[in-house]
Amino acid sequence: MIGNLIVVLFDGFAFGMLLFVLSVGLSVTLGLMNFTNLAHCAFGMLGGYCVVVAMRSLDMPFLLALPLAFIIAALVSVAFERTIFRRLYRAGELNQVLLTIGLVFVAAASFAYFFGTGQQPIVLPDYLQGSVEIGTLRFGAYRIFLVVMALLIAGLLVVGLEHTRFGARIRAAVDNQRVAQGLGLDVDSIFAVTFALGSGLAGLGGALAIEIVGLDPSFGFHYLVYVLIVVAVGGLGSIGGSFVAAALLGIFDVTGKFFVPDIGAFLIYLFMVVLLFVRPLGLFGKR
Amino acid sequence: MRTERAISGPAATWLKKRNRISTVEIAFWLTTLLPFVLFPSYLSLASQIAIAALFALSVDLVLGYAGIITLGHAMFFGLGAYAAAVLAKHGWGEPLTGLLAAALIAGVAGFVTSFIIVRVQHLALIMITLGLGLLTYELANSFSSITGGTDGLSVEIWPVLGIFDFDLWGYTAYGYALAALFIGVLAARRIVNSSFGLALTGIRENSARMPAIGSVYRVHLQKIYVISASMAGVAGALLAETTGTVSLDTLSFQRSADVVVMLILGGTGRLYGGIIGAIIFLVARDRLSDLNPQYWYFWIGLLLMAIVLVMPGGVLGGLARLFQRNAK
Amino acid sequence: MLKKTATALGLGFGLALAMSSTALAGGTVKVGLILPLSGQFADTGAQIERGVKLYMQEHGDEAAGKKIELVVKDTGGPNPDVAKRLAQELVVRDKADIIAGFGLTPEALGAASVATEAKKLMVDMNAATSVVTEKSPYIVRTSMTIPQVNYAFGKWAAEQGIKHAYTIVADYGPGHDAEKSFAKGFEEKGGKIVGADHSPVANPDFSAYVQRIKAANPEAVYIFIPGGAQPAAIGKALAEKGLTPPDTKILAQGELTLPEALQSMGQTAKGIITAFHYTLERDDPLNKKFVAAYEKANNGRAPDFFSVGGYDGMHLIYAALEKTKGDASGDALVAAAKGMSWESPRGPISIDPETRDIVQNVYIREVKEVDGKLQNVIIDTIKDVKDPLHGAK
Amino acid sequence: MSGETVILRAEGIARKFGSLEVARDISLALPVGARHALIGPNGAGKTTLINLITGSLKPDAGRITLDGQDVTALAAAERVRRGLTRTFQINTLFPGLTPIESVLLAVCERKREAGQFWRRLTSHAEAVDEAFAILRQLHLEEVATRETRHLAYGQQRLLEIALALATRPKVLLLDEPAAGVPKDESAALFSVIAALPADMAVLFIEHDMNLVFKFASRITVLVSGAVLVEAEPEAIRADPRVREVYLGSVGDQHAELRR
Repeated sequence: MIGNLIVVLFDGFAFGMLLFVLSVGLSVTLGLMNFTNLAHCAFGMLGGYCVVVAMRSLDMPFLLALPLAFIIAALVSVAFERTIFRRLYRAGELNQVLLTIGLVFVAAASFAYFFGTGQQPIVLPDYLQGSVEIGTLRFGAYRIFLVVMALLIAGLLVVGLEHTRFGARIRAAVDNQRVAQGLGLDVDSIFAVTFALGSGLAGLGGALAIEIVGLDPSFGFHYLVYVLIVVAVGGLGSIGGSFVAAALLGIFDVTGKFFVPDIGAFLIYLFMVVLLFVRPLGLFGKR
Repeated sequence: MRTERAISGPAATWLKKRNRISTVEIAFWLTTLLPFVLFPSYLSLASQIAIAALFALSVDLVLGYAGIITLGHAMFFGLGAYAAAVLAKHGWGEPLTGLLAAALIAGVAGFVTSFIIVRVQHLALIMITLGLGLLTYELANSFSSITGGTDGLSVEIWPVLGIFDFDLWGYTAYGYALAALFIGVLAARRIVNSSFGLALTGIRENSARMPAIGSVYRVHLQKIYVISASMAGVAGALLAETTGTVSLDTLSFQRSADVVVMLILGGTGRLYGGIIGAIIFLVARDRLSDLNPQYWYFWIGLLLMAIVLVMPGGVLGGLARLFQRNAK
Repeated sequence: MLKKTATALGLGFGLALAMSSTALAGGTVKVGLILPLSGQFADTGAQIERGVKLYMQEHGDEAAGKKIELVVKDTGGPNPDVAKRLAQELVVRDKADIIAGFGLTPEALGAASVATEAKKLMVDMNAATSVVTEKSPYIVRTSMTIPQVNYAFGKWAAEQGIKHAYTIVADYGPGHDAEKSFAKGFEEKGGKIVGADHSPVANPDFSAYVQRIKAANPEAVYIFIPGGAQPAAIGKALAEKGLTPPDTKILAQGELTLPEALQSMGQTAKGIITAFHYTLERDDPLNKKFVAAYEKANNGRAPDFFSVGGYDGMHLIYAALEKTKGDASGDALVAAAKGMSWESPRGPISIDPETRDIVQNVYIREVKEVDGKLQNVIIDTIKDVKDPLHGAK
Repeated sequence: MSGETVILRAEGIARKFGSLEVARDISLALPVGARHALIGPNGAGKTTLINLITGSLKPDAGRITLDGQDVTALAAAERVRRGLTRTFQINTLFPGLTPIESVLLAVCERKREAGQFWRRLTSHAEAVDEAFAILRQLHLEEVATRETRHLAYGQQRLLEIALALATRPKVLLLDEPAAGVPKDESAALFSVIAALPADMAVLFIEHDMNLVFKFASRITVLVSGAVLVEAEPEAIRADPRVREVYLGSVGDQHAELRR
């Protein structure tokens, strides 16, 4: 029984880590830049398709295709940010919602057109398949990989945003644009870079998600709800918050389904509603 | 009894003018009759547009007027739809009482959830409405003995007023839905032009000031939330009755999101925004999906993006600004 | 009063329109196709449409001297209200003579009343809940029903000596049907269900459910999940926990081992046993020809059971029209369709004259490696299976 | 002071933000018809005190009574309904509403008619008349139908007071009513305040000492969250401790006293 519990906790944590990578970028853009980007998962989908193309058509190894997903999602998002999104930074959340939902539609139709509506499976390298046995317990190799990746990303983000000059600039720029501009910071490009970082992470998340949840053109809409839940529960703009929220949600979801499978579908929503009612700003939200 | 005393003065005149029915409005309602004679083969589409418009209007009351952003209003739409359909399943297919039952059930659900809704704001509010909507969806799926689960229910609905049978062309469906929408707009119009409507606008404009003028405004918010929930329930029941079917989809996140999109598209806080949005969205969708059944949503997406960039504030907001500029 | 007059006027006007145009459309037969072509179930709709189009491409657009014209409509998903509206519009606006398609049960249920009222043949090319054909006397099904496959499969599994099985199904109508009918067949032949779980329809991660199964350590696991992302997801979760054949027998309806799922599951899929009415790799000249033509027409995309449902649905329409000599009225076509039998890429099939439902073989397949590629290899065939639920009340 | 009826009494009000004491054992009593000024250097806790009295903030200790009734536990809106109303230092108005709408709303709230969604707005004839009268009283009738966001700043300050008056306060707390208003206009603004009904108790925060000495009949000086002294204007003017606070410490606070 203890063995089951350990495995279930680990599985939940790993699933949570996937949610973390998918959503942390949105927490940054929504929390720090105040831009409601419902197309976040569309960039995740873009990352996923990048990996599919890279592995199938270019025969790239999986590990090399991952950074590619990050880079392409980041580049494409910057193109959108520079041309369209930036016009709406002050236009209110409703306009942002409409614009980005429009983009989700466009993205879904485009991917359906070019790649068809079917699932896009990828074949992982052998060392990421199967499981690792520790004593009598089996841990999925890919899940271990997910956890390592997520920890790495979380660490880099915390160090990068909180302990480097660039991080300080980002925080200054989003705290008070006018003051930052007065201090000679190029707020425009800082926003662009922040946005690219957020979407790039989404792209990476989309790529990592293929193995667990699959990839088709409805991805951009389908996983939006999960991502929003993580961001809201974690608290806007908080990397640590997203991490803890994603981990908790994953663990809560998986252990809940293990012990009380009959209400499996309700758990994640119940958790969110109750938590947000008690803590409207989320676990680590400040405003 | 105190009779209505006439008020006078320029401000009073202005107040009276403020909610006078305009010729544009009358013209609009006359136009809604055109499908009966000009486009009879589009009547079933027209009836579903009228239903979506009523639903969008109900969302406008909370989102546009009271500033409650919701991504879970399909909860009430669906509850209304199931109320009417379950009633019909158990042998009572009378449509008007079906609407009443729907308004009641959705209203009660609105009342219960309103205690949560008025205590949170911003992202937490959006996510809680969304969460409650999804929970309702899952509940309906679990109680498949009542709801029919994913298969949904198909039911027999009696003729409206005992005379008008729901026909293949959709004459009755459209007439019925349009009448309901008209009554809905009249009711909403009265509500937003009342002192209560003023209070809602006050909450949206600056909720921090409300307590300082002695307003226990959460009660106002609860009240409008219940009214809106009932209206959404009626819209759902209309859909169930005019089609004789109901499915889990009436409760889905997709439907909640679509209605908000329609409303923003038309313009929030303007009473007719939801109607215009529903017309544009559904007609565009129908035409585009006819031309291109597989990829029509590409064009819908472009349309949404274009409207935001050209007319932030929705179609009606854009038009209003255009008229203001011309008037100056 | 005004409304009443207007309605009456309009009604008369409309009827006149309808009559005149039926008379006009003498040379063509319009087939309205109602499918989920966008949203989460877009792939279902797309595959059915490809099957339909392939049939028309192979057999020309004429049947019984009439030109067959296709009108395609998108429901966006399981929306009975939209499906009903589209069916109405197809009948009154596009003057369709036949309505067809229906990727999902709610769509078929929504449109059923229109078929009855307008007296049009309605061909169900996929929706697989038993009850669909009972909703209108004009409905004929060319796909399958879930009880049809799984009741037979349950019996077969018990006959093979499997004693204990744990079932896990998606928590929705088709899943419940599958669970019930498999259990019924299995228990009738002496098997015992040791555990039954329902996973949410849109379940992204199966590890919790699979861990439950592992804890129960059953002899066999029976799975029903919708196609799409889930087959691969549950397959991989099973493999991760070491629940693989031959130690644990994995039984499922055919979706679990669709080609995409096999590809991403890899070697761990070997030995999974599934039951289905269509097998892509079935060694049969007609099927080989169908698959080759389909892949050629669709950029290498292989056909699946959706495609063959559309393909056979179209065959039914063509053949029924030939039989009625071009009379496209619903009554004539339904009469012609009853009892019809033909050779389909999936094998011999027929339409039960009493229930208007399909009668077909259920194939039991095992995943094996053939020429370095994982395939569903047929290991047994249960012939001429009817839906066990019709008339079972 | 004895013999006058006290309408508002605050006793021993205290509040901490973390380790910072923003209110320390503050007691205050306003008789009916008072014109009471609350002064003190920036950061003395003047606005905080108003927040504490009106219920925007909850005190850690202390008691507030209005007309003899304990209102300490009541919510802000409930206190307003009993006649304890405030204005804001930073305009807290309804930018998209016109003055007539804003004031009418406040009147309707007072008359408990704001929840009547079935009545046409113009059918609240008494309320409309009253709202218009208040606007006239504050010289806002000309702009009554112009959106608030388009009003001149001084007019917006007046609207702050108009909204408060619509609640028919027994006690009115004005948080720097003339904040940001040019000097010549602020005198006019204060003449409006001076013309408020004689039975209304008014407490106001103001930095311009000329205005304070001109309009206040009593003054409380607040320093670092505590009452330094409370007295008649003449006594305050002469009080060395007050001079110490304003003149002694930092140079620019000298300017404040003179401004």
